[in-house]
Amino acid sequence: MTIKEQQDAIIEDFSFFTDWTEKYEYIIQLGKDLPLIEEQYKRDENLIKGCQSRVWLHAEYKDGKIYFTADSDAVITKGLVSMVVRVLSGQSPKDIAEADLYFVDAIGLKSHLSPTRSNGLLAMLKQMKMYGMALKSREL
Amino acid sequence: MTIKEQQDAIIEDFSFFTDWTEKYEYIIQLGKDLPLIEEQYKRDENLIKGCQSRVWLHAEYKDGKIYFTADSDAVITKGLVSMVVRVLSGQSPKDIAEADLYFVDAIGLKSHLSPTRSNGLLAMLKQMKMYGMALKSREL
Amino acid sequence: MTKRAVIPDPVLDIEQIRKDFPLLQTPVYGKPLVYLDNAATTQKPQVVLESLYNYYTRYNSNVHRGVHFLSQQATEAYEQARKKVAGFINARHEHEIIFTKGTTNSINLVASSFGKKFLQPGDEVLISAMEHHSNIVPWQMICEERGAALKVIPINEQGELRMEAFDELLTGKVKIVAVTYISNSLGTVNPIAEIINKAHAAGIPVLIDGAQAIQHVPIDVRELDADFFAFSGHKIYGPTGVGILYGKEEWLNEMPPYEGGGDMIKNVTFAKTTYNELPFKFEAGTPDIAGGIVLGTALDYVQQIGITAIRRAEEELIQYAYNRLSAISSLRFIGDAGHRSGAISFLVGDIHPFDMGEILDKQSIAVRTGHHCTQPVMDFFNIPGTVRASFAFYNTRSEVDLLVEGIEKAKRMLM
Amino acid sequence: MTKRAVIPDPVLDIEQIRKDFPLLQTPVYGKPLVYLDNAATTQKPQVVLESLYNYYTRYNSNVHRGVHFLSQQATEAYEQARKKVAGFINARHEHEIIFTKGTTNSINLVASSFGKKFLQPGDEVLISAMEHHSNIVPWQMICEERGAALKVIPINEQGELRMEAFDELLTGKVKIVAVTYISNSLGTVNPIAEIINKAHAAGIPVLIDGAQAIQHVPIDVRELDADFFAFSGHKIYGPTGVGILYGKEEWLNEMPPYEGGGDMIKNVTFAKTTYNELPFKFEAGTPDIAGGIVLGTALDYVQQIGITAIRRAEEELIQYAYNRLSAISSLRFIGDAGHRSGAISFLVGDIHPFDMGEILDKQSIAVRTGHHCTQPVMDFFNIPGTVRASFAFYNTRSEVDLLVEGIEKAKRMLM
Ligand SMILES: Cc1ncc(COP(=O)(O)O)c(C=O)c1O
Ligand SMILES: Cc1ncc(COP(=O)(O)O)c(C=O)c1O
Repeated sequence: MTIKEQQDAIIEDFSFFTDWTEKYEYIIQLGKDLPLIEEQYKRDENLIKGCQSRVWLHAEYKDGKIYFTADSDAVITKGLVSMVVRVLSGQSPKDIAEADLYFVDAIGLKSHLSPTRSNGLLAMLKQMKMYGMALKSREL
Repeated sequence: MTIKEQQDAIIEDFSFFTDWTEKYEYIIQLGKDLPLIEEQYKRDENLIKGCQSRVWLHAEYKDGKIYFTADSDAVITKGLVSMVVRVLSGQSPKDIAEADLYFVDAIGLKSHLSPTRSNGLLAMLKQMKMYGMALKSREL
Repeated sequence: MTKRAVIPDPVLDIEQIRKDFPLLQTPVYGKPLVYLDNAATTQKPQVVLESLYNYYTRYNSNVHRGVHFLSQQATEAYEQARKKVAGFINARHEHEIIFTKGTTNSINLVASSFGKKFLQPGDEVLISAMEHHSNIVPWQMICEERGAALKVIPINEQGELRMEAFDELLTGKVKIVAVTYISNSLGTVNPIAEIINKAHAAGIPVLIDGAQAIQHVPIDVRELDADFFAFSGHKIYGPTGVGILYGKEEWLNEMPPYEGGGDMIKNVTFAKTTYNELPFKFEAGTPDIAGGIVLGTALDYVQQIGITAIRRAEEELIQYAYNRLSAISSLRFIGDAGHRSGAISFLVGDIHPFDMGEILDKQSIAVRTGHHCTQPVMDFFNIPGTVRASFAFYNTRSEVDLLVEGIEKAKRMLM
Repeated sequence: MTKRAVIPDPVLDIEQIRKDFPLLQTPVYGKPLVYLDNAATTQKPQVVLESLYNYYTRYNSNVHRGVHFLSQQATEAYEQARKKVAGFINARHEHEIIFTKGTTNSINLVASSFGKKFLQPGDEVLISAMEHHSNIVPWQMICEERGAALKVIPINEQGELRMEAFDELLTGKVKIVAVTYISNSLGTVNPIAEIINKAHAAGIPVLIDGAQAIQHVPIDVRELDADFFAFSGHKIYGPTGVGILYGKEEWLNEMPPYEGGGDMIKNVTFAKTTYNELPFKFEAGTPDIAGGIVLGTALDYVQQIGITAIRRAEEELIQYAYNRLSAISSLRFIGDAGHRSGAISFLVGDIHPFDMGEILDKQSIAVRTGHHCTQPVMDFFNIPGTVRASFAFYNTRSEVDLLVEGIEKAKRMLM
């Protein structure tokens, strides 16, 4: 699936929720579900420190695609992180670098991308795009 | 005349003016009238520097009374200065130290006594009272 | 919880008082707002907004030295506000009241100006482990500049100052002590009278960070004998952008000016500039005229309600909140001082405070989460942050009940 | 008087515009106010007051890091205002916009912070003889602290910078040039593009004091290539207590922080504190949230009217005032530059400016008298002060006529 298709699928999923409780329960579930990153990658150089919650991000480049794993100490952030990973992981550096992540806004969690909230999600996204940019230029 | 009588006389004088122009013309006339201080006393140590206009004050102590002469480079201030001198000069140190100068307010020129306008009049008054205080204590 | 005897005061009619605050009537997510973030900033009563409007529509003008009518009016109102502040904290002189931008600016002024004059290599500045960053970083900066050392009074597990350690730290090397009256993250009320007495016995001046005290307890700087006292207007129902530094005349006269510019000078030539008298020496540039005047209105409002009545209402409310929160299983308090005021910090199970804050927000309950600008406190307790509910006299018991319900719901969702 | 070609702009309907400003409708001494003290501070349009009210009644909350709804709203509005300021002066990056307390605070920030990093004994700071005290005293203070010397570009009898002297003074010792765009006491418009170009050719950064420029002429900091640009909100129809420092990222990143406290840090421990990124590194403590947001509204208002239309209206009005004042016998201008803006300073015969100001005030005409915080200018002309009429686009020709009549009346009374 393309980045756009992944996002539209998420937005579609969220359209079934009738109130905020259901929506958050779903995100929290996503956050609780799986260990998103191997313990060995949860080290300081992969840490993106927000003011409120922390995010770890690990990237691997294989066969022209970037694969992300990530984690957060706050469960709602982790739920969001898992969706971002779902959207961007396995895509090409170019597509990642140019991606427009509209789904966060569309599902009503835009505030997590506020630059001054600094919960780590925005910083993680920036970091992912940096990987995309760096690897894209290496490909040329 | 006592300080109170002098002030009441000034207030009485001003009660005849029907508009601000007449009142100010009178003050300006007072300010223009006489050289209020001998040239030799218009020196730096007698200078009370306000932010807007300057005032010179000279005091002499004779037979238990203080005699003031003063001047200003702004003519309205000078008019006021001449009234203050009229009120306080020739009075006893004690009376000067304890004087309540209500006439400035009563004739509608209170703003000249605003501490932050610093046109020198207030500083001059303080200085006069200081003389009063100092000489009063010397008398005891 | 508090050990202070409760003095009988008129009981406040909170429902009536709430009507004074337009924002408290504003719904959030379609439900009534429960505003429990008062330690961050307070809401403003209608009279404060009217005073602001009044200033700008009737006598807005630059102050000091203006000859014209509006300027005289503005100046008089501004200086009148200074008088009100002096009265509110019982300062000896009006010119001991310096208008600043806020507590942070006030403390920076003292750190820089006092530090440049009095701190030498080898000297020490003594603060505490529960200080707000605003009472840490300015001292770190000036200590580094002057080659002085920063020493820290430690806290115990209840979040109280370890006073026996204070006694030991109070050596002849200490040039100034800077402590908060009330902790913004723990709610602890510090024994500042004792601290000031002991410091003075050693000839050392004390700065009190009053940011979380001025709105909750009566302040008498003369009785306390504080050398410096700092607070922010926006935390006592006044506007943002204005604050106060009280300083004893003796110290302020000794200290060099902080910023240079209009109003703070007597005479400027390129060869030599002489500085103005207090308070103007420390007020460079056009001040926040509206802010100063309107802070005066806010203090009038507080005085009219009565600060002791406010204290009593808040103490009762906090006691109620404390009792109700205690009953929530797996909730633990961060900071559990014998004497507290204003704020209650807590954590629930291993729920991240950020998650708790978000779920409370969705229920229209505004609390703050995170380190509350007191990272060393978080490091001490080894936690990422806390959830903090902070109270004003306009909060009610039913709001506390909503908070408790909100936490229970968050627990169900997050645990 | 101005040599600049007049670009055709939409003509402003001043009578309509005046209705936007409540204070202009307020009588003084029972007569319509003639407000000609705009260089000291400007009056505020209704939209600005509404924006202020709106903030305090709908989303007042502390900014940054807050999880709850109000805090998000306040933060967004505050950062949106920063974006507006960046757009208004065409800054490259939003984070090059630092919210300060005003021009004075902005200049002190640069003097202290730049000075601590870049000034060494023997270095020089170059200012001009027509600077406001706010662009003199901060440099005197830091020069004294760092052992540097303050050099001064002289002015001529017209009140213009002597550019040939500037060329000579611009030696390798100079570490920074700080000049005003427009003189507040003389009305002179300085050739700042030329100054910046020449300084840059020598590798020297330039700070522009824009306090009297921002409200009168279009500002493009990128085109000017200014390194620092400072202005005050209250002089551009915004609230008191807020101002702006624009600084190039390259410089701001190099400079140490100015004040310490909340928001300006990344991480605080007692051992080591790391500072936040731009712009927060320079914004310690709770900012003037309302002030910042409402300054944004003021800039919106100016942009909607159009700064070039404003310039044109003001230039025409000042030309008219200049012509009419010229016709008054024994009136002499203080400062008679070929290119002027905003203010006209004058003296009449040997009438003390303070007397003139008072008699004008009684006629409901607000002008400013005195040294206008530029004592060295007064010393240069050997005068105790001037009478200054300063204009905004809401002033009218009939107000100029009233000024002229008022001066004639004062002459009759005082001469
Ligand atoms: C040229 C100039 N610079 C600086 C200032 C200082 O501005 P503020 O008092 O708003 O800090 C002023 C205002 O009086 C000014 O006219
Ligand atoms: C104890 C304490 N000190 C200082 C401050 C800083 O106040 P401001 O941000 O208003 O400068 C605060 C407010 O957050 C505080 O709670």
